[in-house]
Amino acid sequence: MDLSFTPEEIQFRDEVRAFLADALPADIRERVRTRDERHVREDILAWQRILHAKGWGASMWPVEFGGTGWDKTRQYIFENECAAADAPAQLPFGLKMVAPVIMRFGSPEQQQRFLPGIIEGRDWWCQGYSEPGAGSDLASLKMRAERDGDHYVLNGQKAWNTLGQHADWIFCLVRTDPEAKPQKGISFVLVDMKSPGITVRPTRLLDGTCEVNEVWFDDVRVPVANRIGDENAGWTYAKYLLGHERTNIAGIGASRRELRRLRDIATTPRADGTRMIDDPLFATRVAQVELELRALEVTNLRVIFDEARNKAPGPEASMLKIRGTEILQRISALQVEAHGRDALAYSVEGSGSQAAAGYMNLRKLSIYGGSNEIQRNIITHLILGL
Amino acid sequence: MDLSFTPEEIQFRDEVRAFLADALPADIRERVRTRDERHVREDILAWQRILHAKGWGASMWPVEFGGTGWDKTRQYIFENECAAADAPAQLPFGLKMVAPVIMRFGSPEQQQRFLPGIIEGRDWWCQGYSEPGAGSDLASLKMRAERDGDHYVLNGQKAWNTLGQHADWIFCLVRTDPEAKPQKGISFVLVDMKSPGITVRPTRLLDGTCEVNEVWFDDVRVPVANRIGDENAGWTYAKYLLGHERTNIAGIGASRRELRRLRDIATTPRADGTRMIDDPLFATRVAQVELELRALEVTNLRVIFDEARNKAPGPEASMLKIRGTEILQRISALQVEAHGRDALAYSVEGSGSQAAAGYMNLRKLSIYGGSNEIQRNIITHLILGL
Amino acid sequence: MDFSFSEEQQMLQDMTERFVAGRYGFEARERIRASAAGWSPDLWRELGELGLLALAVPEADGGIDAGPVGTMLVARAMGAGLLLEPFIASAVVATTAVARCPAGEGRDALLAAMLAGEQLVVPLDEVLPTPGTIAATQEDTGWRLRGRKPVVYHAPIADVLLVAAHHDGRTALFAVPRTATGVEIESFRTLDDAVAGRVTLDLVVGMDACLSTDAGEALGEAFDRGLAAFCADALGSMERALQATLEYARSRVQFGVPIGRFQALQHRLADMLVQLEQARSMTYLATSSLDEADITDRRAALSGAKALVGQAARAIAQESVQLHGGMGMTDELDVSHHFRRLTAFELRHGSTDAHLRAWREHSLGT
Amino acid sequence: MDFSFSEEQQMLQDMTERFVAGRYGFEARERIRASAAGWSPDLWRELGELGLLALAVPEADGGIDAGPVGTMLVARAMGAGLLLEPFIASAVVATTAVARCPAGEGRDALLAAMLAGEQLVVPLDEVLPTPGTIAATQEDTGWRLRGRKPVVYHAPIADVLLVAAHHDGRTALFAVPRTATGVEIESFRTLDDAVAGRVTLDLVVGMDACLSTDAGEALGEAFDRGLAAFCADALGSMERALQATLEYARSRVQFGVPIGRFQALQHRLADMLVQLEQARSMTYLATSSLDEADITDRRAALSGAKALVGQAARAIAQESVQLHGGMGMTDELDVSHHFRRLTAFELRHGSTDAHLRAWREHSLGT
Repeated sequence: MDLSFTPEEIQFRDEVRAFLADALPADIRERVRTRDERHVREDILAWQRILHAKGWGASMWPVEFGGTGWDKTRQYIFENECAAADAPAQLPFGLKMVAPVIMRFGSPEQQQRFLPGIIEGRDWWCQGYSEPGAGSDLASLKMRAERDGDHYVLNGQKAWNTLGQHADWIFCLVRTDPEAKPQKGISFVLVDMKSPGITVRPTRLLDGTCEVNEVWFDDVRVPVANRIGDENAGWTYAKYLLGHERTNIAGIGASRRELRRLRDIATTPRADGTRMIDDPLFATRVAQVELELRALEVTNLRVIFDEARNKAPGPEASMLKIRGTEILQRISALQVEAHGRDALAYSVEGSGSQAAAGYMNLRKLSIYGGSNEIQRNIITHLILGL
Repeated sequence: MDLSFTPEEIQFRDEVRAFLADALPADIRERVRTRDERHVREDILAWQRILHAKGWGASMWPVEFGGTGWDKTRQYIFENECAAADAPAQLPFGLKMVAPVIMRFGSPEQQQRFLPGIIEGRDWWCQGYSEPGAGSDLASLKMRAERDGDHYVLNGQKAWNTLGQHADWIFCLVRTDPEAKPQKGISFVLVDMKSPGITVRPTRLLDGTCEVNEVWFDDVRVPVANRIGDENAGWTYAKYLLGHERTNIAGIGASRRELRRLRDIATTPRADGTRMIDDPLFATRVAQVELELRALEVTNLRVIFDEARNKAPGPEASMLKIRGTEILQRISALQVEAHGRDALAYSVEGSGSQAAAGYMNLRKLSIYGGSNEIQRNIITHLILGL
Repeated sequence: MDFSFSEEQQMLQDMTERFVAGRYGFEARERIRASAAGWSPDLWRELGELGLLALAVPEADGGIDAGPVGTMLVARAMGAGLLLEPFIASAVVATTAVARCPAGEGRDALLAAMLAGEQLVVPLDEVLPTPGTIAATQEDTGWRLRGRKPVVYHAPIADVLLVAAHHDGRTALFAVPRTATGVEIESFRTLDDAVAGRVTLDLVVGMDACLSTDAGEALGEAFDRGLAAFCADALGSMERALQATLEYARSRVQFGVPIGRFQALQHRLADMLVQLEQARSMTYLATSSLDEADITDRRAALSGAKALVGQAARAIAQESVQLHGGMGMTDELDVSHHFRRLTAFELRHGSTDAHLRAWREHSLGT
Repeated sequence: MDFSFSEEQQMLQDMTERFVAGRYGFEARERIRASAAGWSPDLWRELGELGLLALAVPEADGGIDAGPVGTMLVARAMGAGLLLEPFIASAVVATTAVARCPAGEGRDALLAAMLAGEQLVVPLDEVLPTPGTIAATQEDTGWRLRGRKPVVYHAPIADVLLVAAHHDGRTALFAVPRTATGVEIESFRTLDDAVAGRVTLDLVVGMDACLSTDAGEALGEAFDRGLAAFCADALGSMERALQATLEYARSRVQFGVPIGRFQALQHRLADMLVQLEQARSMTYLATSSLDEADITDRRAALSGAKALVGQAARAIAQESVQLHGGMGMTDELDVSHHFRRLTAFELRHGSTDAHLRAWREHSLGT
């Protein structure tokens, strides 16, 4: 048993840090730090291009598709260093969701057509899984796709579409056989967002932002060639995708970054000269969450180690999701507490309002990507065997 | 809205306090205070006789049966003052469980025969509800009672029989019709503990004490005249009993007493001269539980007020059970923390070991009398309507 | 012991609930929220006509003196209705403070205008201010007021700011027109959608602007009443958040059944109810304590209530959103607005931690 | 990064688990617990024969130097088996402390006897003692030792007490025969069924009883190793408590189904698992930290582990009993014995709060 990284891994980490210090544009870093989303599409794609130029565009892809071929440990180091350095999060919908499906189940033509746009930072993808009536219970989705010659004709509605307002492509689960049992009649198709009949309607959120959308499909024609794999076999691909979505699910890097921010706030003297950190109750809450984060780092490394030996991501990722999101949510609540009344000034640009925005926005963490209740069901059934 | 007691109620409370100061024997009080259970039968019955002599033997009974006829508020004041003064808790199995059933469903003969022994402190009753396989799911009980002329012949086993080792009588739920649906074939019978064929086997508990027993019935003959109400209608009486069991379920008096004890421990200087109460983390936990107790007192009064107007004890008692037991359990855990290492010295007589004994023993609070999980089910179904 | 409400109290509650139902539905509120002003002066006048702005004022001063319980019921209904108007700041805190200042022409006229809804008077503070935040110095022509308050709810829409300022170890109270030269207000919206401002004062006001040179007690009383009403506001908000969550749990179907049938969610809803009822009890206790003569006991009850209600507010707000799933994250349902109101609750009128500490010091002396 | 165990480590674990399974079943343990001695000297010798008492000692001193990880695996298996014998006190803390004292006839002979299981040596302390608790003063014929320790695990069954005593600002270490005149031990059982005693010392020991006049570092090292092993012991106990609860949930039928089918209980069991795995991670971290040169970082990892494992221990102990219902309250199942062991865990080797404070001070500097 050895918890430390190897000298090679430490060298790699230092290389990543040096690269981040050098290559991450200051203005992008500043906008990420201040939650300024006005240029989110440009920033994310620009950063993707910078990474791609370095050969690091897809840390989780195999070399044959242009990925780095890194092992899980290096992926972990890379993602957490990026997050800690306020780099924009790489868009997961292309890189981590649809790409693994295309690599595994797509035709060579599909692979050549779609993968380069993702890694090179040209195409913005979004997800078309959830529907208003099908969230946790994904298999109850209703969006129809009727065959018409070489095309499917799509009608229906997708919901909780994150950042789809910027998207070039959307991958959709659609119902191609309405007679079949829920999980049997589903297909997996790739849809050009410029197709006639698509309407994107932003949903205003709790924190006032518009991060997710409803996407309406009204007789949208999609070439059958854009279907992945077999007709009505989409559920298999969907589950494969959901398994890959769960990489770096603990969000250690983001929590480290926010914890650092929390400590900055709490150690800055307030108007009356006192510091939050000198309140033992508050300091203990900060120390407690830092302790749990430290434990989760080790837990995360344990899961990575086991996955590397067993090859497949297991249900242990559910533990990382639950505790990782709880920790980040608690840090964000502590940031609000540390600001006190200043956090009320919401429409004022400043750290107080940023903390409040973060607190409200991050309530999503325990809801999306498989709610924490669903994760507990997974643990119950797949680990505890109940 | 007026949260204070009336001048008459305050006068009554002072009268109870004066009586307790005067009439509660010092040795009994001391044994209650130190959790010394060696004379538990004598102490409880002696105290019952003292109360009865004062006319206060049954605070919750109507006057016609020798009770005080007090309203719910006076009952509340009385019980909490007694608990706070380290009086022995009156045995609930006779007074609060079987007596209401006898008064409501028993024959005049049964009332004359059984009630005086309860209120006068002569008869010790215990409960024969639970069985090893029928705890939360009481209706699945199995103990058989077969008719043989003027008698029932009982065979089977009861569990979680509290203090039955001292008992003169036991009230039992028995299955008189094994063919009927679970809740239909049950009868309610009163059994003399001296009957041949009864074996009481104590169960050693978590804290090393023997507070509960298994009671085995081997061809025990019980006169049919000892059956309450109709044959096979026992489930109705059982539910009536369970409704009455829930009086003073919040245990405010006990929590107040233990909180006082906690404060005594925490404000006593330790060997090194420091006091636990000067640790802000610990002090805040004490203050927090005291705050919740204060809120629960008001909640309890609200429930009493509503019950007085609606007559029947409602599902709100489940809230009192959940929060009341959580609070008392937390206070007991804080007592252990306040003693620190001294609480480890378990077989030594002293406050440290008493705190540890209390902590372990009181884990039962959230399990018995309808586990807190069952209480949440009740709230879900009867209050929230889910 | 009596937990019933008098006919008059019940009437006040019904009236407020009718007002909320009739004037403050989701769409109506959204329009007010989206408006440039961020509140409705029309509805404010209507509240004045209903007498709701005169609740906290003695009858001798033209008020209706509804007492702590009446105010509690009104505030609860307004919290349930997510009112954006400055009811507690103006009609509880400011009226109480002004009414307790020595009678005089300026004070009497101001009070009358407040009750009628003609003058919106808003205090700079929600708790007794730390000495020195705003300093008052007497000059030949009047008083010089200097200082700064970073977050003042409703300041940009007030006609008059109620300024507590220290001089010679005492707290004096001033009525300062918002538009006076030397009053600067940087306006913003708060996280719960109120209009608020950063207020900087540097001006000389006339002698008649001073309502009292020794207003410490009057202000203490005003903030106490405001705090109790604020708890009631949160209580109403929590009630609605729980109710909305229960309705959602009954209607939202996943895996073929309403999610309210999943026991893990049921037990969490049961715990929310317990927390709500505990918060209700402390709100009742805080309200009752306002008639308590012993100021130490009163402040303990109020601090205890603020702390416990704050804890319940956080838990219920978080769980309500969580159990709504994605829908809880949108601003299309009441629940997210209650989340924000309850989040703000913890930060206003003294934080949860500050009040828990005050309760602890009262209870344990350490 | 490598979370696998070496073949030697795996062998140690298997050996200990076989020992527990063969010698320490529920009935066997009950007999030992009920015995007057409260432990089994026979099994202790057997542990010596297996080499398990020599784990923490360098090979040069006749030990097998299994390293922190080996010790962790053995301690975990012993916690799972609810061992009553003084493994950590004697075979981790005492051996480490003695082994780090200057070589010499007395120290060498004592160590050899300890490894063989012939002499049971038990330290008075579990953390570095506050100066002055036991005072040492040099006299003509030897050292006078005076002081008192209220709760010393295993003291009544020890052959030799390892006494840390202060003199001239330093900590000296003494080997004191338990039966020496001037050693008084009031014997009792602890809440987790160990034999313990209140120790009062007032005697003069010979010069040769002093193992080191400056043992602060050796003791610190010993207590650090003891603390890491103690976390591992709790980890084993928690694993078994959770496992027992899962088995109970699968087999116990209420309302026609196993209670493990009730979702509210399922989610609580899932949370228990998460806590267990977090505790495991911190135990690994604490164990690794023993090879950490920087003593501040090491102590932080150890304190963090003790605090987090303590929190998990309480939660898992309480939930295990609760989910067992009435059966959890009896001493007829393992679960109540794990409850007691885990309750004791929080109180020993420094409390959860004390270690959380130490972690906080290291992490935040406040």
